Amino acid sequence: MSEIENKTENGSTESAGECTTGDTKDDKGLGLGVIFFIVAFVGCFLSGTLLFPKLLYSKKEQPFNFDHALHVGEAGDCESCHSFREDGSFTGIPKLDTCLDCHSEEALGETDDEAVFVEEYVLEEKEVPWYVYSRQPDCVFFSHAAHTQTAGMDCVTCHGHIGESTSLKPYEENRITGYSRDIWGKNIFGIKKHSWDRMKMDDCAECHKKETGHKGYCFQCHK
Amino acid sequence: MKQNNNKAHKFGMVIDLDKCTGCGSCMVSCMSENNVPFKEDESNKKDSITWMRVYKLTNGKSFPDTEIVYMPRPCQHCGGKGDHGHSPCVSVCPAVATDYGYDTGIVSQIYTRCFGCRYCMGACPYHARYFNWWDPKWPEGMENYLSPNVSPRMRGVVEKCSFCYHRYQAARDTAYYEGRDDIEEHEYQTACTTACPAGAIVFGDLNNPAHKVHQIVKPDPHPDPRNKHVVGKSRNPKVFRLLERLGTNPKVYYLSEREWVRKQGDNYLDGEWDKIKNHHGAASHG
Amino acid sequence: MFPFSFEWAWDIGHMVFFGGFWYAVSILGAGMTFCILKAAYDTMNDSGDSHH
Amino acid sequence: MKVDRRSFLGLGLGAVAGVAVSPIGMKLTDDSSIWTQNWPWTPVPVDGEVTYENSVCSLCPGSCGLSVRKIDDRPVKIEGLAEHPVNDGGACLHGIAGLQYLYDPARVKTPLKKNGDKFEEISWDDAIALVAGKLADLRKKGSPEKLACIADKEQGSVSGLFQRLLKTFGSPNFYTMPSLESYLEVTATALHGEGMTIGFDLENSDFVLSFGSGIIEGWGSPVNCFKANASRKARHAKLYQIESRLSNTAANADKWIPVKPGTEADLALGMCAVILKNNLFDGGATANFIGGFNKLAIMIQKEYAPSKTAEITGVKASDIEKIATLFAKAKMPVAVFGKGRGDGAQSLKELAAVHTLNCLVGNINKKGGAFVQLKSDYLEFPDESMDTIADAGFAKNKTGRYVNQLVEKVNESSKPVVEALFVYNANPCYSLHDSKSVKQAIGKIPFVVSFSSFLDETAKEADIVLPSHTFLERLEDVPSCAGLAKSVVGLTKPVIEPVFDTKHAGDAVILIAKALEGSIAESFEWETYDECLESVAAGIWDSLSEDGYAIISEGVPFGSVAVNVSFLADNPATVQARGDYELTLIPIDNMRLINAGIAASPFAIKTVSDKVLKGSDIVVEINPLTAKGLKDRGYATLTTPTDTARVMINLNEGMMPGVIGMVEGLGHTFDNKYVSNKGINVNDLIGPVIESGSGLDAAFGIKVKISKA
Amino acid sequence: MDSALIPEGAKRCSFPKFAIGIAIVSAVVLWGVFAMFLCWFKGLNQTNMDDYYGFALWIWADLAVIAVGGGAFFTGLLRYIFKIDELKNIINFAVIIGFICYSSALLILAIDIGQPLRGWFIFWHANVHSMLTEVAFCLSAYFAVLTIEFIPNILENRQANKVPFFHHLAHNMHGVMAVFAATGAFLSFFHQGSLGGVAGVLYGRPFAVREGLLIWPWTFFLFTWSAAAFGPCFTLLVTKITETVTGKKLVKDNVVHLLAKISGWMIVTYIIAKIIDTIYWAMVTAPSLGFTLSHFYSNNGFYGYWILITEIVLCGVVPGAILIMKSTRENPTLRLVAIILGTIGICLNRWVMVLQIMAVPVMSFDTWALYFPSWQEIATTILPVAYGIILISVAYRYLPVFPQEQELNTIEPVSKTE
Repeated sequence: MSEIENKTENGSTESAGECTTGDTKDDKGLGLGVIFFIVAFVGCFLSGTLLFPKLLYSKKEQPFNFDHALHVGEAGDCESCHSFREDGSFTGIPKLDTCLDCHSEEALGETDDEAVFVEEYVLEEKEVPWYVYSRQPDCVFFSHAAHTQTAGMDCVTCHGHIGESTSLKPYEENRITGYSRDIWGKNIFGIKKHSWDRMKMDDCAECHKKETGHKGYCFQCHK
Repeated sequence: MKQNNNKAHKFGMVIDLDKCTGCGSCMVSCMSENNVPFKEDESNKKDSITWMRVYKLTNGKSFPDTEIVYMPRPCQHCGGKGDHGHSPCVSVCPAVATDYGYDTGIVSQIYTRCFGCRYCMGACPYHARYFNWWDPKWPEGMENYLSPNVSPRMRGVVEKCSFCYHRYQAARDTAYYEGRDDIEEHEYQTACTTACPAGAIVFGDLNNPAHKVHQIVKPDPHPDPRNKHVVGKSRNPKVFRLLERLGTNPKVYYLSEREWVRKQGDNYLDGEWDKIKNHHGAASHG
Repeated sequence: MFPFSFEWAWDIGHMVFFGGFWYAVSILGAGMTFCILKAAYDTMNDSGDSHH
Repeated sequence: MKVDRRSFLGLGLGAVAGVAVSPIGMKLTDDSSIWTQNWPWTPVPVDGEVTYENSVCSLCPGSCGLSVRKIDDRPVKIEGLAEHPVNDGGACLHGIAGLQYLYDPARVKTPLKKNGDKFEEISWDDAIALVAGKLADLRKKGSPEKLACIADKEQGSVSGLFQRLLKTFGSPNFYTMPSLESYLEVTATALHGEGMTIGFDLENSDFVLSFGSGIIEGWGSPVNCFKANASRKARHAKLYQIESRLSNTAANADKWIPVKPGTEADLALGMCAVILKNNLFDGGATANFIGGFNKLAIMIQKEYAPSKTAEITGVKASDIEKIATLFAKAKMPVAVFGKGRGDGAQSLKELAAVHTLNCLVGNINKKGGAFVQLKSDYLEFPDESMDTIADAGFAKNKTGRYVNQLVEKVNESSKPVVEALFVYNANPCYSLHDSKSVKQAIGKIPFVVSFSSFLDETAKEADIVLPSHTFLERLEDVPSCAGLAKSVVGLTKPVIEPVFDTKHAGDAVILIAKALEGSIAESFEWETYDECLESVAAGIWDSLSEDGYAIISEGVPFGSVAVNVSFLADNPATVQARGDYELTLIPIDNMRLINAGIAASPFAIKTVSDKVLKGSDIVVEINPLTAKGLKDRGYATLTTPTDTARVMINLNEGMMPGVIGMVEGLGHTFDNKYVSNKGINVNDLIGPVIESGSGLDAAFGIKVKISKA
Repeated sequence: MDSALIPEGAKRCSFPKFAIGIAIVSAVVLWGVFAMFLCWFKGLNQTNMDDYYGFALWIWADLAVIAVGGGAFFTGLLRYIFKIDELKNIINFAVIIGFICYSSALLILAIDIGQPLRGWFIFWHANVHSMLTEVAFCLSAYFAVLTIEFIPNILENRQANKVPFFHHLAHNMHGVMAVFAATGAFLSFFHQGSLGGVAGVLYGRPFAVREGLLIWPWTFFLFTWSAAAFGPCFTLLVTKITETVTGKKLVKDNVVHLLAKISGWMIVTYIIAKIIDTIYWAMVTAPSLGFTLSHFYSNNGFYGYWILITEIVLCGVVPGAILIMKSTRENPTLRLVAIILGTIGICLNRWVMVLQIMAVPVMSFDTWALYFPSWQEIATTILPVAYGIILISVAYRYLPVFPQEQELNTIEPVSKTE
């Protein structure tokens, strides 16, 4: 394109043509072009890979830290807090009431986090506004009963080793979609190593295909 | 899983048109169960979303011999030609946003997959599919009654009756939790069925002889000898399906004592009805 | 669209359809790649007057 | 090293290639589509624990049991309650759409006081003080009887509290809106004596002869009637429908007998004539007739011979004889009255004539027949304490017998006959005939207090609006006495904390009474309405609170009753439609609309056919023969002696020639774009016609002229 | 001003005159673009479509432009595969017309779908059993072919061609054009057909459904055949219009006659097939579903037998007959009448196969649905026409589109500009 401009500027098209051909043979020029190409390529690729996710996701701190490992130790297992209701539906993140089964207005431990919990939530009778890492969008229906009760899967398969963590990582929210970063997975290319690295539809389908021989019909997972 | 096997359910419905009063309970129950929006003017019925629509049929005679009957029309959950699961709408969807559940016989869909080409609407002769021409909007505060069991649909996608699939899911959740294999007939009933004050709608598994719907319909498992595409024709002479001759194989059956009503269920050439009207599934197989 | 996408199945429909599609796309791709590379080669080796 | 264009080209190409290979494109494409799947303006319902709460619907007198599904504290769905004695599972569309009333932003959110043309918000304390102050002034002036109250019904504890307030205040002027219950009582009173009422055993009857009753269009307790009707086939029972239009009930019936509008009474008497002439009546039953059975028999045979009746009614003489014979010979026949929903205008002549059929064939208090018994009163209010002002005021005569006469008196008199008016659960400015003159009357009353959840047509005319809870936010006894064979009281329960700053009307009355002090306050000793209900309904409270309902009476009542035929024996004149025009306009009842005070919900309006409502145009039904030059879906102007209206035409073969049908329940003027300003209110077009002798507004329709618009 | 870009030896109108013309048409484009953005931001409630008329004006426009754009693939097929060399004199223009038609179709599709940002789902989540999927894939692939076919012509621009790389690229692309053309013909065959299949597979719609061969209903083949038959008509028509507007003869008569003759024989064979198909459908298919022919052509205010007769006889048999007979074909007036009728005929056929299908009631108690497009629909449908005019004007002005132009318009030497 630039050549055209060049030629038009020069007025004499013939000479411009020669000039261009001359340039082509200028190895230095070409070399510089290649260097610029490589620099730009690497720069853009890296910013797309490293900077872009930083811009795409906003980081949000949980209301206060929660020590899963400690609670699992005290309560025994995941189901103690993340329980099923009688109708087979899953409670998900426990409500304040569930916490109050053990906790009271008197702190059980000595952490600052528990002090925050007691002061701001227990005494105020307010639910803790947790950010949920594994929150699926509204269009998804997921039956925990089918997976853990009937199929006998464990929590780790999808949720990873969160039960062994002592602190909560910041919640990263996709600025465009509002999804938690854990749905797409930490890896911006969408590459996963473990079954819990990603929670996209393809991940559900992969396991379904393997376990049931079929990926399932729309309504099986959508509502 | 490709073909209907014996273990698979085939959920269907039979609607007694002699009992139906046209009261509209089914429509409202459906709308409130499934988060169907409403707008200021809904009198243009061609852009008004009612998964369940009640048609008013007349016998076309003049006063005082006129008769009317109401025909509720949910999605027919067609099994498609030969009941192979290629429903008119499913086979045309370019993005697999709707598919046929071989385990339930329900035509299911993903609203968030749909990109709004509306081909399925063109394919459906029952007008059972509806497009969201507008953003769904609720007056301030009214979004508080929305049910979490069904996701509200966004503008630009097609939606339709799901046979209240979320109720099936909920029933199954309970069964899973209680360690049961399967659900009972009463555990899964659609919102229109339970709402009908006249008890005109019966819902259940057409494959299960213990279910009421099977007992009323007595579906013929063999293809109709007159039309190989038609499977599951009722052996009850008072029961018919809408546009059965097209081979769509709906899972919604209608029941009426009145001949003129049954005749309006399909299209017939002159004189054809008289030959065909008493021909039912049972006749061809003894 | 790809063997790793959700809807892909190794059935006759997919193989015929996408076989045809990818075949056409690869012909177009190969053709264009050839043309571009050849043009670049020709440009490099152009004496500068063969076409003028 | 020279940085030239080529370098820039390299830079550009490199950037493009770098971005292309990076995940940006793939991720943004995916995310942008996901964004469309989660548009922030599309609501996401919050999930939680599912619970069910039982309650009772009080939108209509049907009183169906409801099951309300909740997600945590949020009601999300209403369904019929299985095994409830009234509806056993099913529910009508209005009840199911109840949550749309609950959350409607068009509700009155706080007490309002009219200032000029506008309402301003005031606090509950101020509102109560204001009302009490005005009432105290009235008492001081010595005219407590000038306080009137219009409520929807007489039964129930809230209505009881209003009546108690009026009585202890010193006013006899308590009125109810016309309803099926009120007509049942009027009929029972005329034929069987004071304090009686009538029920129909539709569930068991094998021959239902309905004189225009919309059995499946909202008559009585709708869902109960639907069920009774649906079981007809299995019971081999017949339904014959006498009506000038092919209503849904007529369409569903075994036979539809078109009759000239307003001649149902004559037809009933014609059938009586056949029964008398052919000795088909029950001799034992006629022994209970008092007030001149012979006189009646002679009059009927003379005036209502089949040929003569045929001429009046348009029904063939042979048909009259055939149907009368079928009716008399049926095992368990019942003749049902109350045209449409039964709450529209009715003449006592018609009610009595139809019921006389029941009395003649001796199906009173028999299975499948008509049940005549004393009104059930399950509430026991303690004795009032009355001061002298109250005694004097309460002893005075009521201003009018029925609400329409009250309206008439107010309009006629130059002096204020009513100084203060309470309106509860009623919308006379919409529901009574000639709504313009009703509005005028209400406007003449200096102080009007409305206890309404919505700013309806009457509330708009009020000086003070004391917003009440919807039925989903309150505790209340709901008696079902709409012509059922059994009498059931249900308990409406609050399924949610009040959404707005509203109060239970019962609480509001108690607060007003307490503010009035003295003997009035003494008569309202309860702190809250809930406490009041528990004490006055103590007799059935256990059952109410445990089961959600209490069955007051069930099964066939015992004993025979006297039948006083003196009213009919005088052969009262049949009410004629007002006006001189050729055609007759009649109101149509449509199950999907509500013709009581409240408007139908947005969902219910949505289900209404485009042959009833198109855009903001109301569609009238007319037989093609009558329509002459008018085109289907074309426009026309209706002119009645009362008003004119622009309407759309629906040519309908199910309409009797000469009759035009217009649906009831449209034309509301609330501030709610989903349900208001759609069509017109048929009551604007019809003027009242008072039946001499009974004092009832019996305008079954009005004469009308139609021309192309 | 822009003379350096104008092909050497060609005479073009003055730049201001050209600019004014373009500006006028651009105003129309802007109107269409405004309507397009309305549809994108406010949604399809901007149209008069409804649940009965889910497919309407736009889908018709899509089918119509693709049908008339069929001239590109068919001429390409004849030129590159069947080696009919004369057609090289019109192939460039046929390609440009095809390019305009297909880009317009894609644009309209992007407006027509309810969720444009999810449009790529049709590729990513493809359902290979849907005719629409086949349409989408072949359409976009064939659009790529058209772009490839168009590129050399662009590179032949006087200035572009001076860039050695572009010059060589154009040269090389010409060299392998037969391969591209063959691929294009393959793709075109399938997508033209699958557009026909879109209607033919609708077994819930007795007006549309056709029996067929394997998975392909007869409409599949009829659509391909009709696009090949009538596409050249449209190419000739646009050529004629261009000649009229420019006041110059651009393509030699022998080329026009040849293409007209081919088109004529294609039309005749197509129309015979169409008549057989119609009779079989009317006598066998529809009655087997309980429908008589009159059901589809009565009881409504628009769709009468006239539309059937117009499509098949007036706009099918008549142009076919005119074009196969030498005397009438070589009569300029009659030929013009024939190509106009042919173009109308193919558009009418697509109209019937989209809108009438939606209009016909299927349930016995249903009613005819009639519809009139909103201004937004009309504006966005006119948009591609205006865009086409601009593209043709620009291409004609700056590219050597018509190889015979100079020969046919020997002109005095152009004075050197600037």
